[in-house]
Amino acid sequence: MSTETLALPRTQLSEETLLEMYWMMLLSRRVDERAWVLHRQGKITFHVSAIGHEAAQIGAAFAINRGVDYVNPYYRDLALSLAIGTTALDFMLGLFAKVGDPFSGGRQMPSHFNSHRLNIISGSSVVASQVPQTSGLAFAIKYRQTQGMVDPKDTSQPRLALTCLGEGSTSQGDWHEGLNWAGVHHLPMICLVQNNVYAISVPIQSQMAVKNVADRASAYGIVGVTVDGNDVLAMYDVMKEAAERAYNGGGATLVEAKTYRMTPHSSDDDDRSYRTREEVEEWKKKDPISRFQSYLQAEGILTQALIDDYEARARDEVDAAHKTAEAAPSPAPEDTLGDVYAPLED
Amino acid sequence: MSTETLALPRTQLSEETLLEMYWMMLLSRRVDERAWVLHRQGKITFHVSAIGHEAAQIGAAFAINRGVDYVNPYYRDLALSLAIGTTALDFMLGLFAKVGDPFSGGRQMPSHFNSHRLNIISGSSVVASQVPQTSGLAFAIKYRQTQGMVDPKDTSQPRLALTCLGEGSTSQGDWHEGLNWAGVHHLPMICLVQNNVYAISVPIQSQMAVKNVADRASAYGIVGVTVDGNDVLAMYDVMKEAAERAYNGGGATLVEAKTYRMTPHSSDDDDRSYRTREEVEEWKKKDPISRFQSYLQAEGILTQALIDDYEARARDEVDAAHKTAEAAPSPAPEDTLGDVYAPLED
Amino acid sequence: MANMTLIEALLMAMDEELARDERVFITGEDVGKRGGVFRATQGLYEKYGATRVIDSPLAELSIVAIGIGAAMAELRPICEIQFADYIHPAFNQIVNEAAKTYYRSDGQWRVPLTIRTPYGGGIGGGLYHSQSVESFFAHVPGLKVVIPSTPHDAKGLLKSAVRDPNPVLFFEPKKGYRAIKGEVPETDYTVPIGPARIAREGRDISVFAYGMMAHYAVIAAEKVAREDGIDAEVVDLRTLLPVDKQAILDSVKKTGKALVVYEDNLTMGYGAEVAAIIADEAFEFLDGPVKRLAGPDVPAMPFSHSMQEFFMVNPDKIAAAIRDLTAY
Amino acid sequence: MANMTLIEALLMAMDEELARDERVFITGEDVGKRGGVFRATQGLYEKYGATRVIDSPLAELSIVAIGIGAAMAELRPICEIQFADYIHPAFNQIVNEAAKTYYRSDGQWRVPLTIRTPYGGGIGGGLYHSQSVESFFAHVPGLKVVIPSTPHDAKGLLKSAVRDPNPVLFFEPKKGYRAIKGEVPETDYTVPIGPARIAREGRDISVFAYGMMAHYAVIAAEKVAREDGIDAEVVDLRTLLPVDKQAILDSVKKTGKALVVYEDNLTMGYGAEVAAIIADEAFEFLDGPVKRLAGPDVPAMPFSHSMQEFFMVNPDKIAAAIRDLTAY
Ligand SMILES: Cc1ncc(C[n+]2csc(CCOP(=O)(O)OP(=O)(O)O)c2C)c(N)n1
Ligand SMILES: Cc1ncc(C[n+]2csc(CCOP(=O)(O)OP(=O)(O)O)c2C)c(N)n1
Ligand SMILES: [Mg+2]
Ligand SMILES: [Mg+2]
Repeated sequence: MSTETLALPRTQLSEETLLEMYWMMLLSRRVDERAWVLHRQGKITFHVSAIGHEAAQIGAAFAINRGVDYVNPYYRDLALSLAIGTTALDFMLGLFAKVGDPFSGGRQMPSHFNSHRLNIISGSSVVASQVPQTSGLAFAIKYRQTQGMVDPKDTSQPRLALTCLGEGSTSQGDWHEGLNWAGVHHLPMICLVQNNVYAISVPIQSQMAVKNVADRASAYGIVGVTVDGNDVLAMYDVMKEAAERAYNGGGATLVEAKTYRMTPHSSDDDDRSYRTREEVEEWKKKDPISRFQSYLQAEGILTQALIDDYEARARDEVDAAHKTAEAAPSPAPEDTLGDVYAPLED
Repeated sequence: MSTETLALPRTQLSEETLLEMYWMMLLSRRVDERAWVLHRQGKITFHVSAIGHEAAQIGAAFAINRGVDYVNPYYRDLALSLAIGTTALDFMLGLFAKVGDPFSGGRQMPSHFNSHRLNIISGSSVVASQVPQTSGLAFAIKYRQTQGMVDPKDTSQPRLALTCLGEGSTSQGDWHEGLNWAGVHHLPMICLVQNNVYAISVPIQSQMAVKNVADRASAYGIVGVTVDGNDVLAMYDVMKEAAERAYNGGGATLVEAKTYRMTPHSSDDDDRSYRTREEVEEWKKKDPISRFQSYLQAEGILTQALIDDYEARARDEVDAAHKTAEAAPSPAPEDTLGDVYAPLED
Repeated sequence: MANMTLIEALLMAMDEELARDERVFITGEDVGKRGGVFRATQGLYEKYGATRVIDSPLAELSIVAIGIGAAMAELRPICEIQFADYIHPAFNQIVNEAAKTYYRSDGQWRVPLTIRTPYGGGIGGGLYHSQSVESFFAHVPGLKVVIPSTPHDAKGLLKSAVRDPNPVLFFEPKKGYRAIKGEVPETDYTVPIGPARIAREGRDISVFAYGMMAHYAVIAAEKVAREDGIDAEVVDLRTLLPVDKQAILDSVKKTGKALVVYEDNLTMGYGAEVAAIIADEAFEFLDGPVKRLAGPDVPAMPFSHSMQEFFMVNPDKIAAAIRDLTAY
Repeated sequence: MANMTLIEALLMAMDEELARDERVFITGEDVGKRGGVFRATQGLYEKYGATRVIDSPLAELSIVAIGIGAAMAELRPICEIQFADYIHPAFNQIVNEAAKTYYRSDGQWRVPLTIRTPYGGGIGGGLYHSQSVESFFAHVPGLKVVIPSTPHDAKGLLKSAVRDPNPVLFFEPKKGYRAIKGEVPETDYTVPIGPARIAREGRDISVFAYGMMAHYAVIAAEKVAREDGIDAEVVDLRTLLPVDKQAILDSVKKTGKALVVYEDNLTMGYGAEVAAIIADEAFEFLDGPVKRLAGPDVPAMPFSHSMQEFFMVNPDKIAAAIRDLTAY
């Protein structure tokens, strides 16, 4: 696994797309950094970070039919969520738990991404519980196609279901049962494990006795791939292949993105008790954004002027989102009582 | 997989032991057959059968330290339970749910084997739930050894934990989580999957997308072995190796015994709706007892006279057990109220 | 109208819903060729095919989770858990997921899911084929919990469950599968989820029950009417969540006496909630203590016939409790 | 005697039990180097080593199941579930396995297991870090359910739990971890599982509570004593299963009025059982309806501060409820 340079993309991506990917990674990073600042300032109470995971998530997002295919994210999927179509403001409204928070109306903790419009599914905080549900979404896709209710080629319809989780969460029974269905029913599904070596403080060797999470795919009769999760182009390639497999009736794929969270687990965590500063520094050298930036600059796609431009745009967006969210009113206390049951149809 | 002849045992077994194995298989079969008769006569309400599984279970039992090592069986483990030291009468008392039933005092359905004295653990009917518990038993063994509370060579102490279940039950999350612990903590454990192709009516291809259950061992970093479960000697060899691995700190083994249940799932089942008579007949030709008998006869270890002798002994034991159990009183209704909480120690 | 058993009515409901709505499918262990271990789905695999009647792997958590995912994608899953005793592995998926999805998504994602499962004792099933599990789920807002006691209601309520945009737990009193018979219209009717049903009108005492116990309570009420001239009202609760408070209070206000009957163990069983509602909101109308008749507080129902009968509530025990409370 | 927080008392109890009995070990997520996400096991890994303080895989079902197996093998596991909200994946292992093992084995196998987990709201945790889950388990004979509200009881009850030959669910009011302080003896004392505690004696009304709500109820009682001259008795239930019926009945018989306070949602919360017991066995002593003050019937506690405060029961709400019922 080369951590210094990026893989050459096997798939041809336009310069425009490459720049869009860069932009999304950058925006995610800047939004995320602002959240840490807001937390230090005591303006928000909690943040869980995607810093370090941007390449894995952006590579994944760009490989699927964004806003149409079902995506069942986890709390670390800020970049993924943005790339699918949610905004910095959406995120900030959730962070401040203010009126207009499109994820949960202030009911859930931050980073519980959700948009019915974009087919992003609202998850719980219970890790891995979304995996067999994603199998259910994929099951529904296949059901509709088999029953002739939709055309399998119709790109306005969801044609795969993607879920993400951390490597630690694969210890859950939910994961096993979900992937087992995916295998038995040959479901159009991608399970993306963002392996950042730790589950809070617990290192992967206390979590599983295999070297690669992807090795576990063979227990379900599905394809497993391990990829450098800090290489956005390698990620894109692997995810694209997995998506094509799903679209073409080839069944599910388990993708393992090897990456690292460059921050503590969340704003509640202090990672100094369980990992060395040297280790963290080592990984910071593999920062997915700098790596992609170097690549794009070397390829002559990205200039310093453009970078400055993107940075300014990001700052503006983050500032505006932060201000709007901070100024927005809190939910009415009585909102507690809403949305317990969906109303009956006629 | 030869289904006609038996593997030559790699391990040297005395004639005496071979005959004891034959006897246990025969006894289990005759007890089992009687249970079916009793059910047809309306004398008992339920029976779940081990017929067809005797080689898998007897091969397993003889490879461990019977009555000392922990065994967490499942409902189909009649032969295993007998080989560890429970009796035909024990089973019959459970079958009739009479006073003296040593498994549960009439509280559980039949075939919920249990003996604290023999380190057979009382299980529930919830399939696979015993698997991670068995990891817990194995964990305790290792804990005691690591802490110096017992000598790892002391054969009066449990040195491994064995659990059995059907192939269908490996779909449960419990199984995944249990084997994951076994792998991570390198536990002295054997998970024996008795793969009889069906989970009630559901065939294995609707259950999992892999050819062999044992293939799944690689997801846990443990050894997986597939063996002809109708070949008692092959079973013994594989289990012996697994046991030695456990005893010597080599970690856990997943053993898959390919077999077939020659009866319906239980006395409540009618298997004609989901499998052909031809298939059943085909497997009857591979009857583990006849195969072993032919082998022992060919080797000159078993004579017709001895067979007749064993049959007579089995008939006597079964008759006596049946009579005693039938004549025994039912538990007092108020026994319902006992054993809710264990009393405090001082 | 046809006279049929409870389980036949359930089968009829599923058959009609499968025919009516292409989005309806069934999954669970042995629901396919085998037609279910109780035969509740008998013939549906042959009629609707393997895409719509699907044998699941042996894994309840995923049976429910597949249902949740498919329901979020706006199919209409009917998930069968083979015995209520085996619903516990799916507890997290039901309680943390199905029940909370609509709420946590601010009303964006709904889970129109039906989970059917046979529950209750008296059939020689021992600890793990006899459990009553309704009280766990009746504590969870976001779920609906339904238990029919007549074939008519079984069909009508199951159809309502399938069409409900929320997760519905549909518990079927398995002892009554073939023991309870009644008239069932062949038409496409529904029975609304929510309202309780007065199974027998009476003036002297209110008996609250559901499932097999509602059936038994009517038998007991007829018995005490005959033998003791007691006129007991039997309220078949039918929907446990959301609870029909009004029906409970109306009945107690009329009779002044309340007996709650359930076959689950006593402590924290569903009758606790019914009793608590009465003790709060009908306090001034009470002519006697609020009584509960339930199973003993032991881990589960034993297998042996002698112990099972000791555990089970039956019409005689109900009749005795009615007499005692009426005499108070 | 030392003045310390609730969580310090818990840590002290575990430290002492680890030192006292070699069979005691701790497992759970992040309990090792990290010392637990709430720091309840801080320093124990360093002191007792990796064999006895074990970071588990991220899988609650197996944390409990490993505990069950090890307990059957006569070790004394203390299993930590990081948040009570995540106990649901282990529901089957607790309810069908741990609770029923002694019974199903005819008393041959026991499960001396302690499951610790922080529960309750008010800490900005939203739907999945605020749940109260005690009522699910208080329905399950074979389990013991314990909830301390003072540092003294926390230490003494946790030590009793570790030594108990049965599975004990030990729920810790996390909002009180650092907020509740008190005197804790440095000696090796235990507080028995079972008996409730009169947290404040009074004559006018009985308030039943546990955990954070018991703490709040005392504050509320002092407030109404000061402001309204109401003399409220506060009973800290401490052990929810088996329930201390006698303590409940004695108190109500004395005061004639009963208010049950819990922070879980109302319907089928633990207060339902307390109310039902009173409505049955103290009926003749009641001078007013049995009242419950609890959270609203919504799927879980929301994150936003405004909604969280709406959901949470607090001393003011309790004081108001005391006043209302006293005035009845
Ligand atoms: C079922 C469950 N148990 C525990 C937690 C608490 N928790 C939140 S995140 C986390 C670690 C997750 O690690 P991993 O799956 O590797 O994902 P990462 O955070 O490293 O991306 C834990 C233990 C939870 N959310 N859900
Ligand atoms: C959790 C759970 N779900 C369902 C059942 C009902 N049930 C009992 S045995 C069985 C099939 C088991 O199949 P398999 O694991 O292959 O074992 P076999 O009976 O074939 O030996 C089922 C579904 C159960 N006992 N436990
Ligand atoms: Mg991780
Ligand atoms: Mg099988």
